Amino acid sequence: MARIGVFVCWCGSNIAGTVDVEKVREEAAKIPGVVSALDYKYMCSDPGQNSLRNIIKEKNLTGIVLAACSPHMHENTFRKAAAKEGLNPYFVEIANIREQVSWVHEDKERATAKAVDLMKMMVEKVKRDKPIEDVRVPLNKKALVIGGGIAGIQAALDIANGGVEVILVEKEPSIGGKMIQLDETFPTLDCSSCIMTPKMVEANQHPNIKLYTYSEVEDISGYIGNFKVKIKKKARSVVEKDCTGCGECWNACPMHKNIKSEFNVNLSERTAIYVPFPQAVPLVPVLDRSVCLHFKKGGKCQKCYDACGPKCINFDLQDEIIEETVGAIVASTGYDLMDTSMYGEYGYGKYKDVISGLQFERILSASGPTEGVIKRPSDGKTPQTIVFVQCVGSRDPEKGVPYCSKVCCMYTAKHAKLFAHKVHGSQSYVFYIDIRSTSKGYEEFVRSTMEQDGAIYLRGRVSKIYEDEGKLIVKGADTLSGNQVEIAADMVVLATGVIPKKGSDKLAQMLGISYDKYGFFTESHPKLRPAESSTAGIFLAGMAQGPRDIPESVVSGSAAASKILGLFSKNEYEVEGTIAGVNEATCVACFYCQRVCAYNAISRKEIKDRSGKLVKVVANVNPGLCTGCGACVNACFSKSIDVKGFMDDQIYAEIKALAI
Amino acid sequence: MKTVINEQNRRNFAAQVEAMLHDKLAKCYQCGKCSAGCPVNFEMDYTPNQIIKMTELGMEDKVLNSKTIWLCVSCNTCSTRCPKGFEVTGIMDVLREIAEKKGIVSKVEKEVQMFHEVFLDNVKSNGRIFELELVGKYKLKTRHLFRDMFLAPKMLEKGKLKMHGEKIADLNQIAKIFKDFE
Amino acid sequence: MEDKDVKKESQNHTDVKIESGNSGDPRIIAFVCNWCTYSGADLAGTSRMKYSDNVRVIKLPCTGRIDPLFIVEAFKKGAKGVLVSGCHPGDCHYTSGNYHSRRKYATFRDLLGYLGVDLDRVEFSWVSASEGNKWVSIINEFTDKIKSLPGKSTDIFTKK
Amino acid sequence: MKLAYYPGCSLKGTSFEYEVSLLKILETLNIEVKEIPDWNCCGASAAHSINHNLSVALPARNLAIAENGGYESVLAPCAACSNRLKSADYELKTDDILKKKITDSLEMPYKAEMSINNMLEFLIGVVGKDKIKSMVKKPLSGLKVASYYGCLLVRPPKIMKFDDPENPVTMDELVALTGAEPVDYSFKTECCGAINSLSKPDVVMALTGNILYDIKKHGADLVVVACPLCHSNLDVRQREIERKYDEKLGLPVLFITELLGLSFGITPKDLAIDGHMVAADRVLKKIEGLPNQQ
Repeated sequence: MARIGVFVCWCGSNIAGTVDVEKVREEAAKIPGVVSALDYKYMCSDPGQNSLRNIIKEKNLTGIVLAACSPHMHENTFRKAAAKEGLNPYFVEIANIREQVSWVHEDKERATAKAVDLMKMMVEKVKRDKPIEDVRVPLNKKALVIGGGIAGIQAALDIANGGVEVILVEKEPSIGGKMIQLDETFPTLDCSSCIMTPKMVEANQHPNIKLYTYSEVEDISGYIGNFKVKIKKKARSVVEKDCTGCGECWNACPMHKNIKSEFNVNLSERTAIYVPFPQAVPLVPVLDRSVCLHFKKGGKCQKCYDACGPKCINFDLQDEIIEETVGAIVASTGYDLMDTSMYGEYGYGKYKDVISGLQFERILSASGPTEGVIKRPSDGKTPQTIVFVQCVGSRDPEKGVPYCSKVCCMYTAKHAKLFAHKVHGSQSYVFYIDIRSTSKGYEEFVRSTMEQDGAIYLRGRVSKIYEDEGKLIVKGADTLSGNQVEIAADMVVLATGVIPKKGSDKLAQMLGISYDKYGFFTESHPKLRPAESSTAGIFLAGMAQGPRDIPESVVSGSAAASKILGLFSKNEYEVEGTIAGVNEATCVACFYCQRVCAYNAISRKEIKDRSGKLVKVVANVNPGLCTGCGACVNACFSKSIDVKGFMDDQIYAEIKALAI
Repeated sequence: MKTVINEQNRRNFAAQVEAMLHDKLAKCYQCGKCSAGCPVNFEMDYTPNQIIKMTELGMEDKVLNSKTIWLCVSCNTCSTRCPKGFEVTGIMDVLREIAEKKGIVSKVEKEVQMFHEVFLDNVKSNGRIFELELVGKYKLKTRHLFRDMFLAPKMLEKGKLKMHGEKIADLNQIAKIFKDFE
Repeated sequence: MEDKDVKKESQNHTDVKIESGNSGDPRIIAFVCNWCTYSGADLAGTSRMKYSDNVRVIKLPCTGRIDPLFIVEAFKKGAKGVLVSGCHPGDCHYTSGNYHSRRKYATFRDLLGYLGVDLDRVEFSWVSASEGNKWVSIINEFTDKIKSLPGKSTDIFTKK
Repeated sequence: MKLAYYPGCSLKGTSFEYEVSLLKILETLNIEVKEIPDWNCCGASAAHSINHNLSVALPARNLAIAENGGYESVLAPCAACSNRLKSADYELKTDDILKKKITDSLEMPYKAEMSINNMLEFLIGVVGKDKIKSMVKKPLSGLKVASYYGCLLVRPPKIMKFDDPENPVTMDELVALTGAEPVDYSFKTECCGAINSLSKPDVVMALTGNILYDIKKHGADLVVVACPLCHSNLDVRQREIERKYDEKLGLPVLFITELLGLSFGITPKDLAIDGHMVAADRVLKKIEGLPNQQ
């Protein structure tokens, strides 16, 4: 038999001024099951809480209702007070008679009637409360970082420096991501590889970081604290521990023509066994089996093997699957650049001297295909006039994407600046729609490109680029002067838009995190939880979330790391107990609940008898993933799933309490 | 170059154009790609993107009396390349139609306007185009009697200009179409 | 000035004579989500905005939790109007719960109609945690609307 | 499949060569097309320029006659006509109110289920490359040919749904079938000025000049087109352009049907090539064994 106590708070005159609190108390006392009713000036004060605790003890209450302020104010206060007397804290219900009664109504009689109604509803609800225990999930204090660009490296280093083990997985043969491909970086013009290489080396040598390059995450299951991860380590054909990175193998490789270097964005060639760039980390080559003569011609060629001193080349190595258990994950898979050959009017792919911004980075880079001397791809001549075209693919819902890629305004200004520095007497023209230069030092940087370095900015888009007598004729508009403009250029650089890394949608599905229509991972809350994904224990960093520049990527890497260190500062992860639960006796295993669950929190559970024979299959709620939203409850045809704290019978009882 | 915006007129004009265009003027973000690629932009008094903005601002007189709307050859380069999928070519059609309905005779590009009118008259009376009659009427109307005249003898010789036009049988139906839709 | 207007308006609501069997003082039940609309209603309170006192709020974690049968039950127990309110599309605390309820609601409307419920008595809206004023106007407008409808309780299930 | 043929006014007048050569090659290919009975002018650019509804209603009459006559496919060799027929068909499919008005006025139903083809679509899609290739008797080897597409065949892409609007290749593929060498150049889809030929001759000459000189620069012997308007501007105005820019062009402009006809072994005379303003004899001499030079 329920023994309910009702406590009506005056909140000074805040409630008592508009609601007849004594009348509420009197009405409460009449309800069957209510063994104690009391009104008090300030229930949240120490004396108020003490009297509450005393009555719980004296009357041996099984549940309490506070007719007081919003549960968002003091629900926790009263739950804690109740817990101190050994009452399950979820046996506390609040009737909100301040924010939703006394402060919004004026007629005392009618306000009192409403307050009585709300109190009655809560009494009926609390009578049906079931004890709820918060769920504690043990934490495996090890983190997985997916993607070894600047954001992932930063996250890995910060976590590792916090004393936690990290596994860093990178798809490419070397870590470094896009940043290591860049030349100098805006707005300070510090050389990218000079600031990036030490970080890469540090990540490689850190005792708390285990690095898997040329590897991909194949499968992930589990939940916060306990993710099971399968990593596929692709066969390098080189025994890493023995390799010295001396370079004899790639120097000996006969395949040095017609294989385009990915790192130099097709502007140079590489061998079949290769390191993507000289500062690669780890400095261990990869044998590209799709082009290697040994694999294509039945094992005849083994020049690299012959040249290798430590004999660490092994053609028989196979892909390896590595299994790890981690407590938290950072998804920092980065971005790709759009393929702009769909712009037939710009002739990318048709004209050799129409190149992408990233290709221009490689041309500018001292370690690039032209060793930092600006030469155009067609004939190796130094261009005197370059036209830069911004927003190619970005801000173009028809052919590209509607969003702004954020970094192009700045890197184009940098390109124009570096071009002016490297080729004296040269001229650059920049076609732009709007200049977006909003971080520290950015606007000054763009202005100085115009004012000091003489770049001419034209406000408008380019409509067509074609070749005429060795020049690229760029037909654009300057909407400020209202003119159509034609410029004869030696080279054209397209600022190509940013898109999510290919396959990031598949990874998101594997991780059970949400992503937007473009494929960028979405934050748990865009303002207040920017580092968290929609799934507990999985954090986000870098361009995988959307266009951002290097400082922002570094900040986001650190943010994800600090979230993980915070999580790991405890031994267990506590989940509020108001989550879904399945009645296994009535569940018919239709799994409609699974379909509506946005959190992948529902799995199949097999019930077996003692002999191990399968008795039935039922839905099972994973407490690490469930958030208690209740969508599954409505999806269930057999009424076998319910959310604790908001059970069907409680809600019906609330409605019934209002019966007229 | 000052324009005082009258909110009511602005709204009326923009709404009329949008309704005929089945597109929203606000879609245009003035990147200028239409103007950059327009083959006849060099002859225009306002660039296509300016026409769009001026329409949005309700600058009806300027737009309807512009050379631009008559110089547009409907080549669709602008609409094809527009990153926003805005009906740039379409808005020129709409503005011409409004000008025509309002009886505005283009001061600067009346030849183009007259050509369209003579062309449709020709269709109306024959059901098909009789080129010699079309050219003749157009030339009488514009008084450009001798322009292109040196082409005619050779065209006649080659058989390109027929001396007799064909009329279609069911001219009543053509008349009905013009009655219903003109 | 504004306060006075509000006062006048709220008096208008309460001055209506209650006749027997009439919905002059109708009970309205609002099913709201905890994160957006409940907080929005709280905000109306902390901002001391005044609105019709006919509404009784039932708090749920998410509109995705709302079983269409709750609405039927509310009518059976004498409610003259039912309001469902949650987060704006795209804002759901639980990612997509409000989409589920919206989709469900679309099909459920037909069922309600079939049962004979006057569909004017069911309203679906979005009120965010920052929209105290929107909560107030929705409640006032909905109450006015319900009051304007023919009052007999049997009219709710028109076909019965 | 019953194939309807919509010649349009130009093919009966200034561009009669197009119709002559077209009917000749269809005869050789053994393909039968039927002229739409009592067809009317599609309204060309004039109608859509000043009266939208008329620009849909005029083509609609032809389409409705064809559809109600049991045809499944319409060949409109004139690029302007095919553009207007396709645009009208698109409007009728998407604007129910206008459709009702028009079908009421015409007193004919229209289901909008026919396929409407320009000349190139017809040749590639309906006739087929293999059949064309099998008819090539006199490969035009040694001849360099620039294909000029202009605006109306490919734009607007959402309605024309034909080839790549920036880099179309269909006509070049047909050129390659004849054994001639397709010439790539930059202005394949630039506008020639089209309808403003009479009203703005200076503008048209500037635009057409750009195209012709670019073609010349890329080493073409002749130009092929699939549009009477393009043909008029490129052929009829060529002498004037040469005079205006004081630079010789001498580029014969042939219809694609004429080029195909030549490769089928049909004489230039039967293809009405002598109807063009810029004489093609000199260029055609390059082709070995071409029968009956004049």
